[in-house]
Amino acid sequence: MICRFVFSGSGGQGVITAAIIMAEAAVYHGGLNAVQTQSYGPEARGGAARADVILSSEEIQYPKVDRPNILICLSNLAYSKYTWLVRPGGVVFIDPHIIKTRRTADARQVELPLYENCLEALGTTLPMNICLLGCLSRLVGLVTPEALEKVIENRFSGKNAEMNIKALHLGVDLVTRLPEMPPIQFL
Amino acid sequence: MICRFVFSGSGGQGVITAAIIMAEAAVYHGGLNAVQTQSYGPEARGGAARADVILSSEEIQYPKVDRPNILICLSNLAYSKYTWLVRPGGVVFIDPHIIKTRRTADARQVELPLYENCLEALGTTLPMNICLLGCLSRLVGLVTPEALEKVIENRFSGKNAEMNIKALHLGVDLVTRLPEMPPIQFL
Amino acid sequence: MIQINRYWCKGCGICVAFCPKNVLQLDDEGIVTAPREELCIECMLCELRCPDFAIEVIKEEKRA
Amino acid sequence: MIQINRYWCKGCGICVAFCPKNVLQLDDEGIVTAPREELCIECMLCELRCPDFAIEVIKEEKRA
Amino acid sequence: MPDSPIRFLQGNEVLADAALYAGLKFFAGYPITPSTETAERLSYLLPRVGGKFIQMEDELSSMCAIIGASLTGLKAMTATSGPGFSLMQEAIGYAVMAEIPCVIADVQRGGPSTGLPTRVSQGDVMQARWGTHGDHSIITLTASNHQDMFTMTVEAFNLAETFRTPVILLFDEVLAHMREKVTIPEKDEIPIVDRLVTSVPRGTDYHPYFPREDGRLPMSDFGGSHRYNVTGLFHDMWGFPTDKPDVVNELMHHLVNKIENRVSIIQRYKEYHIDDAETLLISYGSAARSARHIMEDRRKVGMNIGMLELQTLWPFPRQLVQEKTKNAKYIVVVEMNMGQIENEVRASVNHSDSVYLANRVDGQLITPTDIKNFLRIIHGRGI
Amino acid sequence: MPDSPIRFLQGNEVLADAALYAGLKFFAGYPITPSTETAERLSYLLPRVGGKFIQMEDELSSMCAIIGASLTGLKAMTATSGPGFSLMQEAIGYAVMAEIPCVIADVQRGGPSTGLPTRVSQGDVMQARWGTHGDHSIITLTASNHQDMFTMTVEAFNLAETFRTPVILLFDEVLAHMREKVTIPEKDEIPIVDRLVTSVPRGTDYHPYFPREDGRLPMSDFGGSHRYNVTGLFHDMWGFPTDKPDVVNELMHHLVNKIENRVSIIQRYKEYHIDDAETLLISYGSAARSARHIMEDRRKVGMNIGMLELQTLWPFPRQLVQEKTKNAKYIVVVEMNMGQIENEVRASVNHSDSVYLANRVDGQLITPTDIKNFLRIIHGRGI
Amino acid sequence: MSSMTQYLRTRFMPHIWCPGCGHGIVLSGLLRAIDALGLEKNDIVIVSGIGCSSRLQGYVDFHTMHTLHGRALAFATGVKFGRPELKIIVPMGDGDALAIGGNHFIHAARRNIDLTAIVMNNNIYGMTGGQFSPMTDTGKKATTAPDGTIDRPFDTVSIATAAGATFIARTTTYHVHQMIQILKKAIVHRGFSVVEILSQCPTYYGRKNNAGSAVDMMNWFKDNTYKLGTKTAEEAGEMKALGIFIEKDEPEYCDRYKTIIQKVGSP
Amino acid sequence: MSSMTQYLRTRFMPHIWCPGCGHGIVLSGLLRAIDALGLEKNDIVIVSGIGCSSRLQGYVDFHTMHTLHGRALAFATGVKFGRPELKIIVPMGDGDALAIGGNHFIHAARRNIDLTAIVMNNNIYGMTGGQFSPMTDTGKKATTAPDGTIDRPFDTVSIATAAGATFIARTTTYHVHQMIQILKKAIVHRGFSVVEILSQCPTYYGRKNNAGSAVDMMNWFKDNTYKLGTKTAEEAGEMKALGIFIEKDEPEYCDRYKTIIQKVGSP
Ligand SMILES: Cc1ncc(C[n+]2csc(CCOP(=O)(O)OP(=O)(O)O)c2C)c(N)n1
Ligand SMILES: Cc1ncc(C[n+]2csc(CCOP(=O)(O)OP(=O)(O)O)c2C)c(N)n1
Ligand code: SF4
Ligand code: SF4
Ligand code: SF4
Ligand code: SF4
Ligand code: SF4
Ligand code: SF4
Ligand SMILES: [Mg+2]
Ligand SMILES: [Mg+2]
Repeated sequence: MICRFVFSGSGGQGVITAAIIMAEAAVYHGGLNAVQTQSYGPEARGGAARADVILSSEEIQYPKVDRPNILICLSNLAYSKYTWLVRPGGVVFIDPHIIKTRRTADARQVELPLYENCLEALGTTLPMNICLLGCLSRLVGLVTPEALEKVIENRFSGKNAEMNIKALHLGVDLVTRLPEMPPIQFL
Repeated sequence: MICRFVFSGSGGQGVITAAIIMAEAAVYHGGLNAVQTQSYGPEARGGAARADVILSSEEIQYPKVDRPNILICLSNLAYSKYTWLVRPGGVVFIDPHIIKTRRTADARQVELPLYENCLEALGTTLPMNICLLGCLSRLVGLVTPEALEKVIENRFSGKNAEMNIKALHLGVDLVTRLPEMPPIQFL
Repeated sequence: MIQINRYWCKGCGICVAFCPKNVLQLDDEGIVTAPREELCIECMLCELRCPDFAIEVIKEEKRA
Repeated sequence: MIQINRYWCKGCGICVAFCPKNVLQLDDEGIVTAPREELCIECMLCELRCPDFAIEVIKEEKRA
Repeated sequence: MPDSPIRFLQGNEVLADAALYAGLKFFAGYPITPSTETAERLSYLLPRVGGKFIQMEDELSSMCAIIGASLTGLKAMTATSGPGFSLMQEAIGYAVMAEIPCVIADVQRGGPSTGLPTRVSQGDVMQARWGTHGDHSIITLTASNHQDMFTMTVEAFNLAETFRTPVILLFDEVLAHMREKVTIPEKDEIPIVDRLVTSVPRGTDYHPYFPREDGRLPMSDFGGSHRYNVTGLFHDMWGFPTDKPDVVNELMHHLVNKIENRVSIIQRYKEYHIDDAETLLISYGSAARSARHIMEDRRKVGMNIGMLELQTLWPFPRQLVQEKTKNAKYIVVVEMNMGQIENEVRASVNHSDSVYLANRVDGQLITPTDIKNFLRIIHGRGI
Repeated sequence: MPDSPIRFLQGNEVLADAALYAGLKFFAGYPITPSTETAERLSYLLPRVGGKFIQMEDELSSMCAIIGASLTGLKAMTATSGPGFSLMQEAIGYAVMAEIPCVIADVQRGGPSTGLPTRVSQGDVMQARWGTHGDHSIITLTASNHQDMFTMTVEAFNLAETFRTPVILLFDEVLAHMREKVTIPEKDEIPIVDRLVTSVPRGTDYHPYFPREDGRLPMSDFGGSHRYNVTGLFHDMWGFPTDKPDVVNELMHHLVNKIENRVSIIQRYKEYHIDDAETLLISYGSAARSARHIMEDRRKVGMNIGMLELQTLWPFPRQLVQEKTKNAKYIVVVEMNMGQIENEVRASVNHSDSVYLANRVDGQLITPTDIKNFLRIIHGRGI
Repeated sequence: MSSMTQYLRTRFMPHIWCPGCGHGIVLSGLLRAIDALGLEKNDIVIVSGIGCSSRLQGYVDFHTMHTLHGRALAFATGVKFGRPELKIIVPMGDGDALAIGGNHFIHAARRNIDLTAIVMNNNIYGMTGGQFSPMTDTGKKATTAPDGTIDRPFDTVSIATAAGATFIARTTTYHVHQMIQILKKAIVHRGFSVVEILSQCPTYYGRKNNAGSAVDMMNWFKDNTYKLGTKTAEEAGEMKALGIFIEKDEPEYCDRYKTIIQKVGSP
Repeated sequence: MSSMTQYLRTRFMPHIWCPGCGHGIVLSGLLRAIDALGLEKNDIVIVSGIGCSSRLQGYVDFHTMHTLHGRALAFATGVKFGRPELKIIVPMGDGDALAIGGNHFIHAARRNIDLTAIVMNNNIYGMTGGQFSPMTDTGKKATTAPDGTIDRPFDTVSIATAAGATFIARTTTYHVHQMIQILKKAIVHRGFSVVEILSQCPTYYGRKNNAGSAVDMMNWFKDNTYKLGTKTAEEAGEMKALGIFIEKDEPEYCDRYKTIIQKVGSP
């Protein structure tokens, strides 16, 4: 099993943190191998943010994700830049509140109303990234909500931890309210 | 024709200057090739001074003098350090006023009373080095007193030039007062 | 007249905070706007302090 | 008592010049000597200013 | 996850943790992308384990400071990238000459000059060997994954102590920035070579530069019983300057031979399917990940392909490479520079016509597909 | 002797005079043995011919200053020795990347480190090639006598201008300190390559990094009509930073190929009795004097011995060496290091078993007798 | 958009700096000073090192040179000495100027060579992600000082004074009018001029030290500075003085060399 | 011969310095200061750079390290920070300390790390044969300033003060008693101490500038200096003040780090 993720958005949305937390959950509590990379350099300042994660039951050699199975876009810029990368059979996750342009990518597109839900349930959109992880744990599998919870507890403390755990479960629940989707292929 | 000189003494005696002047005279006014080298490094500070000169009618390749035809020693230290270097058939020139130890080198030894003569005729021993060149121009040949004079005039000015020219001729004359010596072999 | 370059503005809020007449404001998208332009006294502070050359005060005189 | 290390002395003349009692002198070979040792007041200046550790003043008391 | 030895870390963090495992007690450095995270992690960890962290005013002084600290008996390291590595060269030569154990990590980015600060490259391989003036020899290790990074970092400290010499760890931006799993070895799982301290008792003449029978030179800490001299000049066995030709000659040969004569015990490498490999990939560092990826991929379709991964780059294991390439028809060096190791491979093999370079120098990690395309061309099958 | 073109000078002085002949207008440096006399002479001469001399605070800044001055249109040089050369490496890489013509003279002394400041060595050959980080290419010239020093110095300036690149002059302590005759060429006797200035008129877009058809890149002085950008980052043809892989790739290849593809026009050498040489000496710098001495000596006794003297060390003239060594049974590289050029020769010849090293690394000039003894051994006749 | 765009290479805008970064305000102030002086674009050379601050050079339509970290003044010395009639302006970060570049800084000052050094002091290494600099106050946090720095900071004005700079001033990104006035004088001054501009790095310094937003940091500049000469040392306490500390006429380096050439040169 | 021989590696004597070189007097004074303090030989480390002055290190029977030109303080920082209980003394030439080594000098001062820096200032590069240094007065001659330097000199005391040294003094080879007293205090001082000692180089500086013999140069020191505080600036004119300029108690660098370790370390 091998699954390649690209988390993309703009600086400050925490997409890189989300990627790392997912990878840590897979490694520490899922018995998987994981490699995480991210873009550095001028474009990483201010503007766009991108983190790649590969999860696999085998050893991972080539560490970059050229063609993701799963693409998450949390900004319009990221959306227009990366959608064409997705592998056949893969999925693009977007937040309908954020992404205005809806180009038809050569991939299935799933809308996750993270912004709305977080604002409503938690009064802040800050933990959208963690809420996203909750959704993914259900939709993609590979890492369980319990594994994510442990990593989050280890990483944050106090109020922050609390809020993020709430956001996580918000994400897990949110999925139940989405239209059912066919399984994602990854190889 | 090739003749290898080592000028040695202690710092401040001007042995290096003498070597350079002789070489310049040979190059500028004698149609010869010349290479001059000298010792650098810790031992060149304060203590001993050594300059090597090769004069030749051919191109000179290896520039160092391992075994001189002509060795000039103006200090006891130099004398004890270098006399054994002289080639068979070569000559060691010393100033009897300075050199106390008279080891028998495997070479002919010629005494040049530079110190005494300079002090007497010029009231100073400073231009001993130039006086030496006067002697050599007669005893060794290769560079003429006229050639040396031109170089000296170019190098020094005013009183200094005057004094040195006097010293040069003093050296030239001094030779006439020495016991005659068989010719020096150099190859 | 306040001229704003929406493509350059990064929404740092410096101009907003230091405008003596409270002329400016960040919009929904976090970009500066001048909803109270009529209060502007053309002190230039917004333009001078903007790190992004995104706001310019075209003075009466200049326009004239 | 003035003790001199002839092997270390470089004949710079510093001790000679600054001796307040004119005790010292360079010899023929340019090495320091103390021909007027009896005038020495053991002020130590020669020893302290010698760059070469070539001159030492052994004080009365020390010798005693 | 403190109870488990498993970590998910950035390469730069692995470097830090491995150095501590190896006994690091002193780090001096100056920030530079893509190596800074090592310093950042050590600024936190070192004081917590009684070690010392200092941020110096530049890379020159960082290198000098670790040499000074090493002389007091502490295992010492610095980490930098190309521009900083260039600045350290004079002082690295000092460590070579004065035989001071220390470790220098150079995380390679695109060069020359400021180049591509956030992009990968393997362009400093030859500089690691020859960056400082004068004849010398040097040990340089690399790795292609975090587990090996850990091991090689510990090895670097061990070799530095064993041979009293600076050792260079040559990593790259991809390795340094990516995160992957690493299992921290248990205490003593990787043997640690400690500072060899002289057994000469106080008051007895100690020779800092007089090798024992086994070639090693026991040290004595500054501030300890033995007072001696350390210099960057050619020196005698007490450490005092000399320019006596015979002493100079002997020291020169000692410095070079202590390393060049021990290639077989310094060389670290991994091999995969060498025996039946008609096509042999030779690679190292992050490029070796792509090489191994495509090797495994091509074997699945029946290609007789193998791989030699170099972990010791200097002294270059010429004999090893010669042996391992004996039967290969195509020897393909996969690296991210203009052929720096290819050149060494070419000089090592019997049939240099069969050596090919599969490289990439545009700041991007060479991909398995790139290599596949190279192979097609090399095998005469077009692109 | 102002009326005659004959001079009797120290090598360092020849370097100064030749640089002025070549059009030097700016020198920045920091004193170091055995190169200081060049700076000393230029501090006197430059203001007398309207040029500029500046003594900087160190070698790093000296190298930076000549790059800055070169951008204003002045031919610029610095001179140093090993330790200073190590310190200049970062900025040399900058000159490579930004394609700034300039000349760096490294007068080699014993290394590594402070080594033997007043003794001869040829230990910086590989450093000249690889001292700075990142892939690059570089031109390095040397000479064995003062007349050739003069010529090679002028050539260095010419090549620097032609290829918009730093050029290294690698001399050594023996050459630099000894005095011998040199005949100053008449004006125009050695052609001078002047700065190629862009013909693009003011107001038109000028591309500082867009090569002409002949491969040369015309420049525009800072302060002149064209405003552009200079950087040590990878950049586009306007000089602005980019990390676009294709642009990076192209620049990387341009920097390397502008030199490596022109070996045959950059190579300078001398040959003696190659045709019938069973034993061929390959040498350079002051070692070549002893080599030539013994070659002439041995020919007198009937030995079939010849010599190839290299004056261009980098790019290494592999093809030339291969051709010239075709018929030799014994290829003996005479140099004063542990085999830095020998290694290149070995990689260049068809039969690397016939390559021998005749060297000396003790700070003393290798003597004709040393070489004679090496030859006896190589020829199987003992010592 | 602003009238300063005539001096900008607008194709690279918006610039790379983070939202609220003080370096943009310095850039703006510098262009306004140049504009006010009516200098020719072709007579100006900007020489920078490496750092966020040093990226200034890329955005301005003068002769521009982006050099090595810490070495800008050494390159600039070559440019100036090579062509003394040009105006050379050297924007530098605090690390660039006073960590790795400290030696060139004091030596350029010692020579009194006519360069205008602008120290964009944000008390941090911005470009590399928030390590402490020689201008970070003792006790402040940074990625390499998780427990607070133990280092003491330099005072740019004192160092420049001791080293011999002949024009020395300090201002902040809050005090934009003063900044422009000072930069004008500094550029015109014949000799080595140092202008320290306190600049905010909200991204790293601000975050690490809970200094709030760019606006908060600028307010801090307002509240913790005073006009030179208006307070006694005692009153000032930890506050920093702003204004021109030194402005004096001494022979400039290139001018001195010109007199040598005039004395000995054969034209 | 002298009682100081107990501290000398006598097998290397007589030393390499020229007759009358002031550096020998500094060596003598240093050993007397150490002797007077009754320090253990094994507790002393001498770290030097490269230069005539830096050769001091080879003659003394302590832990000794002869490093790179200009970098002595950086090496010394490693030694001290590695083993704070040792006394580290760093003899440096004026070029070593303030030309190539200027940056390490100001940063060591900024940190207030407990090193004793002795600047043996002979206003020239002695070792390389008489080029001007950053301490050579404007107009003086040197082999690289045949027409007189156009450079202005640093003032060691001002630079050290601005950079933050907590003990700063100046003396000369003429004033041997003062030298010993100052060195004693400097060595004992906890923090970065700078002792500038004006030293004569008769061989190069003296000859190039017709300054006469070593004795003449020492007399010049006598006649052109005054005791700090005994003259007004006006009276002093070109004369240099001697004595202790700064002596203050501030937290030392290794001590500060120790408090960090104590706070966070798990022993
Ligand atoms: C030789 C070298 N060392 C280190 C670096 C990495 N580096 C780039 S910028 C920088 C410091 C930036 O800080 P500062 O100068 O204060 O500028 P800022 O980014 O804060 O404006 C460093 C350490 C480098 N490019 N070159
Ligand atoms: C990197 C480097 N640059 C230059 C030199 C050459 N060098 C040796 S000592 C010295 C200067 C000596 O002057 P100073 O520091 O004043 O000491 P002094 O000899 O006058 O006591 C120089 C330039 C060197 N050894 N290393
Ligand atoms: S100061 Fe400039 S960038 Fe900031 S909000 Fe105002 S206009 Fe936008
Ligand atoms: S010019 Fe002054 S008043 Fe007008 S918007 Fe700008 S800051 Fe406000
Ligand atoms: S101790 Fe004083 S008086 Fe006696 S010889 Fe020495 S300097 Fe003269
Ligand atoms: S001061 Fe010392 S070296 Fe000089 S003359 Fe006196 S004893 Fe001799
Ligand atoms: S990191 Fe700091 S200094 Fe750099 S651009 Fe961002 S705010 Fe400005
Ligand atoms: S050259 Fe000068 S500094 Fe060096 S030993 Fe001689 S007198 Fe002393
Ligand atoms: Mg900064
Ligand atoms: Mg000096």
